[in-house]
Amino acid sequence: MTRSGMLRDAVIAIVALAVLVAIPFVFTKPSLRDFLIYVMAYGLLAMSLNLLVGLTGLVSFGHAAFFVSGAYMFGLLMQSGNVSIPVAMLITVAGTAMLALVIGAICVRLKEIYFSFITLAFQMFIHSIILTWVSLTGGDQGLRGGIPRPPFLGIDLGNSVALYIFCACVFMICIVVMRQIWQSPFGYTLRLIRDNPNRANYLGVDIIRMKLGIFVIAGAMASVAGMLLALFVSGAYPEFGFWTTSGEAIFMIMLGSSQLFIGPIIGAILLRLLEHFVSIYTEYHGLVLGLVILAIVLGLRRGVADFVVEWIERRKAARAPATTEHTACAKEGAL
Amino acid sequence: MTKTTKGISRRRVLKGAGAVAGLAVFGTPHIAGAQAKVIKIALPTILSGRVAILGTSSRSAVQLAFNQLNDAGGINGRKFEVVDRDSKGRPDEAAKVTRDLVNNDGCEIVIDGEASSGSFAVHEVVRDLGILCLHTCSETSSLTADPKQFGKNVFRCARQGIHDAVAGGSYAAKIAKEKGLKKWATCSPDYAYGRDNTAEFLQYAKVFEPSIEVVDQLWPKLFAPDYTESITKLLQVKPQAVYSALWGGDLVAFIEQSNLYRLFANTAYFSGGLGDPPILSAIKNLPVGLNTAYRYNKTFPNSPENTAFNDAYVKVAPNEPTNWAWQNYAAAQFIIEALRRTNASTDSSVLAKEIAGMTVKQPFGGSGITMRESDHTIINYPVAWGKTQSKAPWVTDYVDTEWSKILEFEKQWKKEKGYA
Amino acid sequence: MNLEALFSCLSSSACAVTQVSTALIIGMLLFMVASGLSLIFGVLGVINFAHGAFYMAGAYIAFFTYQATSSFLAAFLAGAAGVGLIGVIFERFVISKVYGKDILMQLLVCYAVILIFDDLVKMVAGPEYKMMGMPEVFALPPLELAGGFVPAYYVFMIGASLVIGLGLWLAIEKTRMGKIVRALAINPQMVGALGINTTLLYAAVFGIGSALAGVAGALAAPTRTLTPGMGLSILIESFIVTVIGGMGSIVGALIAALLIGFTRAFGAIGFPLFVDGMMFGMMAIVLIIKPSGLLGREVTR
Amino acid sequence: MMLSVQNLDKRFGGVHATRNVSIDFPAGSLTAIIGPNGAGKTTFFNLISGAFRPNSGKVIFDGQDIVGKSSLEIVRLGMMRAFQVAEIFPSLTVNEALTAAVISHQRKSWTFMSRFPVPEAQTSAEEIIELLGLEDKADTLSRNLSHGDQKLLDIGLALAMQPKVLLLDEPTAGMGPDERWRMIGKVQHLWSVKKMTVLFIEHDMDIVFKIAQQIHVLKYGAVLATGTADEIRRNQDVIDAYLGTDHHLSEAIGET
Repeated sequence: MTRSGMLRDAVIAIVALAVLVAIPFVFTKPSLRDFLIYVMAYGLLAMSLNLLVGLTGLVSFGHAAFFVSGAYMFGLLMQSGNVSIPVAMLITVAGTAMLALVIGAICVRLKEIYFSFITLAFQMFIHSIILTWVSLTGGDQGLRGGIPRPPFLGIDLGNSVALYIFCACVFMICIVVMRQIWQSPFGYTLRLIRDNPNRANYLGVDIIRMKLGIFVIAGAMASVAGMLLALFVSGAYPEFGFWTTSGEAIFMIMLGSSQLFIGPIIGAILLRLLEHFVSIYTEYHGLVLGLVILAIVLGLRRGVADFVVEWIERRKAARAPATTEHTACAKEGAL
Repeated sequence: MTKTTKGISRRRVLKGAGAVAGLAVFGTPHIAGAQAKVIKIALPTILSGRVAILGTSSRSAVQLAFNQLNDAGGINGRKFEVVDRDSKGRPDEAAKVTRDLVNNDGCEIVIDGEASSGSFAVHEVVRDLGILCLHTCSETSSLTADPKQFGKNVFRCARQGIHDAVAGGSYAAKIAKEKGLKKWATCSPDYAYGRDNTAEFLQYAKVFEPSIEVVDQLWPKLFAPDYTESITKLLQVKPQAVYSALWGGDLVAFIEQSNLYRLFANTAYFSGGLGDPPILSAIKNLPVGLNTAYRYNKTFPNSPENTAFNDAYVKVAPNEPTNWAWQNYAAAQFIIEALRRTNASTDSSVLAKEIAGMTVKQPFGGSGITMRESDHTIINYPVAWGKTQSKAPWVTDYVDTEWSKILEFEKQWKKEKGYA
Repeated sequence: MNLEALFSCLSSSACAVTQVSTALIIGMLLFMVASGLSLIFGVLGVINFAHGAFYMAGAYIAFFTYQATSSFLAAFLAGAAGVGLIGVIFERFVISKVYGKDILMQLLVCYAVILIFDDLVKMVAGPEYKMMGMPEVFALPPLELAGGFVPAYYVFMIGASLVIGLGLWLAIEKTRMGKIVRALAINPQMVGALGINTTLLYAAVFGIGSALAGVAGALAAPTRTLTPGMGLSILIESFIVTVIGGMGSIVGALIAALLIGFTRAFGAIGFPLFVDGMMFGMMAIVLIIKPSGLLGREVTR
Repeated sequence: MMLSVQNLDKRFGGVHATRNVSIDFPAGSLTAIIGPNGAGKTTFFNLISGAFRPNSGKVIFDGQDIVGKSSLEIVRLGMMRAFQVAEIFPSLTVNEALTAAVISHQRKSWTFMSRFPVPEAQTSAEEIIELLGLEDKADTLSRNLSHGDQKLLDIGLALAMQPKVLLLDEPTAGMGPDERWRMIGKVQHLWSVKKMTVLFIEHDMDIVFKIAQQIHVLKYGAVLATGTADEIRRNQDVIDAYLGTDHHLSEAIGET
């Protein structure tokens, strides 16, 4: 069963990647590629945050700290001109993981809302460092002059289709990694912590270390998201690490679902589509977006994806009342 | 965690739904480009949040220019449409919105109404796309002065920090000499623009009047609502003159709060940002005799064309023209003139060739504003300092600075910076 | 870092008076905002992320009332009452629907409200800067006190905040209604069982907490620029205050607000570059050592 | 001696919650801790399981003093507990929760590369489910279980850790009379199968007298009496302590 779960996820991932890669050849409009890269970057940020929020029950308000650190580390490494893109990516992931380790070591000792606050405080701290350390970061102007994309292994990311395909591959690799974490014994142990940390402690789970572990992983994943965005906009900006960016990631999770693995991606697509269209038709997009959020929260009281899934299941249940719970659970690995 | 049934079907349904939505959106191409008569101008800018006025005044000016053109019959039978979009002040959003406007909405010319970091983000996009772009709001010198930033089809139609610094320095030095102002302090927002602007102002003030001594420098946060601690600090330090790069709503608050302490009773004040009419009229008790750089004024240059612009603008815009308004209007004039000369060609490099080195006569510059060919930025635009008075038009006694002098020091500055 | 300047300031009465008053000016206004936030959290267990938007609403309501009536008193009362009403409506129709849901739901609806308010303000008042202007009554030269200067309006502002803060404290600690509210914070079922309409009480507490933000907005309107989005920075600062002081504690909010005020006023003299760092630092240290804040009680919701 | 408590003392401010308690628990014993409300029974469990740190005294568990060790370390040494109010994982199924607990016991919580549930853990979890008699409900969400089944699951979670010592805080709390007997029957069965040392707190004297090998009576934090069911029944101190406070005991004594 476990082998087959992995196999099936791998097949799904390959098919999804194939579809993603095929899109620019079927629909050649560059704006669709842009939209998808954007969704992938922010979706990855939301997905990585959901490892904390949905899987472990840690509501971080400061996740964008790692998003911005990924963008800047990567941008600075590439601007230094000494490393190739894959090497810079690996160094950035490792560097951000170290940063997350240091910050996490302090944060994970706090519980509930206090955890949220201290992550927020660290994020604001990092944001203000970026603003003040002008000689390195360019301050509020961001990393200027563009991020070079030297060809590696015959791949030239200066070509926008190549860039898109590269982003899609990196994105899918991260999704597969997170999926594996989500379904691994590690992931289930995190669910114990989410549901009842005290009980988990009395089952021999080292809560602090587990939380720190997932904090570091989530931070590293967020740095990949930051790199994708930096590659796409060819720059890095302090706004990437402002609290509103963390906020957006949270809204993506909430809009989609925190309990379905792909919920945050759905949320990212929804939020981006919504913003895209509303801001075309009115400059008062805040008003519209606000009303839509209120309607969803007060009307559905759960994420849109949660709602759709429940609705489908209710209909299924109505059609086939004989479905036993056991078969339902056998499919558990599916999402 | 809802855990009743979970099947592969769910994933397929959700993924599918998302994909369908996405494709439905982007799959149907907007009819744009060659078939359409309308030429679309993209205007990514900031329309929400604290600096929304930057976007709204930019938009009003660009729309005014192209509406006037359309009313006059367009060019070669072609009409123009301005497509603006809010970046919310986020650089990544600015980049994305710009790409969208070009790739999806079919815009063929970009007027970049982004400030600060947003303009650098747009800069990368337009260099990447090779499309014609005029930056209209960023005053950061390096955007065009740094040769690394050069883009064949990219221009800046906005005032530039270094020009203002030379003009401000020489003006301040003159007053300092006359009145014996030796002890200076600064109070500017703590971010790259505020720091650069202040440093450059002081540098040239000292060049022109070496006896100036800086006794303190205060750096309140950008968008700080309250400046009391900076103001009381200034009261302690007792400088004879204060320079400030504060702008916008921050400046309004700073002046009103300083009034409470009567700060300007004994201290001369030099401001880089006070000259915008919406700021001047927002301040309820505008002290008389504050020194400010020109941002925009309907009486300067005192020409019928400028008055006409002002009158036309206030009819369509929610507020008086700002510095951003004239810059955007001027940018539109460059584009329109280039379109005229090329019979409404939309080939970016053809247009860019025309704009490089072009001079537009009206309505802001005396002998016309020139887009310098070498670094794609404007010169000969109004650079002047004046003094405040208690009623509209708020600032008078503008003192012009010779452009020859500005250019001379700019050349030197470029050498120092390694830009030339 | 310039400790010498700090010491010489402290030893000169003129400087000390001016800077202490600066600390109070910054601190008391912050206290007004933070106390409302803290009250709402203490009783309802809700973190009102929309509090900054309420502050903005208070400032704009005061601004328009002042334009219409030229009376600062009317502007002040309208700001407080108007935002109080907005608070009650918000509580009844929006936030009460997500009581007991996780904090993310609350965050989401508050974010929605911030977006809506910012755009409404932009629609109604325009995107440009607004300034209410100093009312005639306060158009006096600054008061001189032992060589230091304190503007007349700020004396009023500090006094008004103190009176309101004291009134709030007395109401909570010394009245029957205050007792009920405190009981409500600890055991709502019990209060409900006593035949008290808890729904009404929740709305009232939320309204009062919001009104405090409105008061702060109205008090700030004569000296601060009004723009859409102006609530953001004060929201962040008042969060720092409530976290340091302890969520739910009014006295804690006062102490923390003054702490921030003094840090900023004297930091400007002694260590201007580290003021922000100090504020975050204090918050981080408090969170690490005593997560519930200086005077907060552990909350498990 | 599996567990030996020596001169254990704990104060909370002015309250002397545990007073110089010394009790030995032989390996494989089944011992009841009883006492009136507020006697300090749960505090006693909290002290030996590392939730609270005693002011003085020793807790010798399997040959080593565990005072000062964290609750996590103590758990890993093999002392497990179940709680008065069932502490479970609401959003996991019975099977998932038990499997995850087994994985924790096998120290495989940090496994990333394999998929949950790993077969070895799954097997152990299924054994426990069978032992508890929860086969029908293996795939039910924990939060949808009946009260009694939740308490059973709580104990099952502890069993997943292969405990040497198991502390049960009122396993029958909140149950009806029939259910109580079913529950305690299961506890006794588990004890005999698993050969653990079991300590349990219980209010129902009938149950205590029926199954406990040894009974320790706490009152005001101190040991009032120790002995077998018969000895306790006859102990005048115990009768005095319970008279007026708990008629059930006197009834229970009277009945026999």
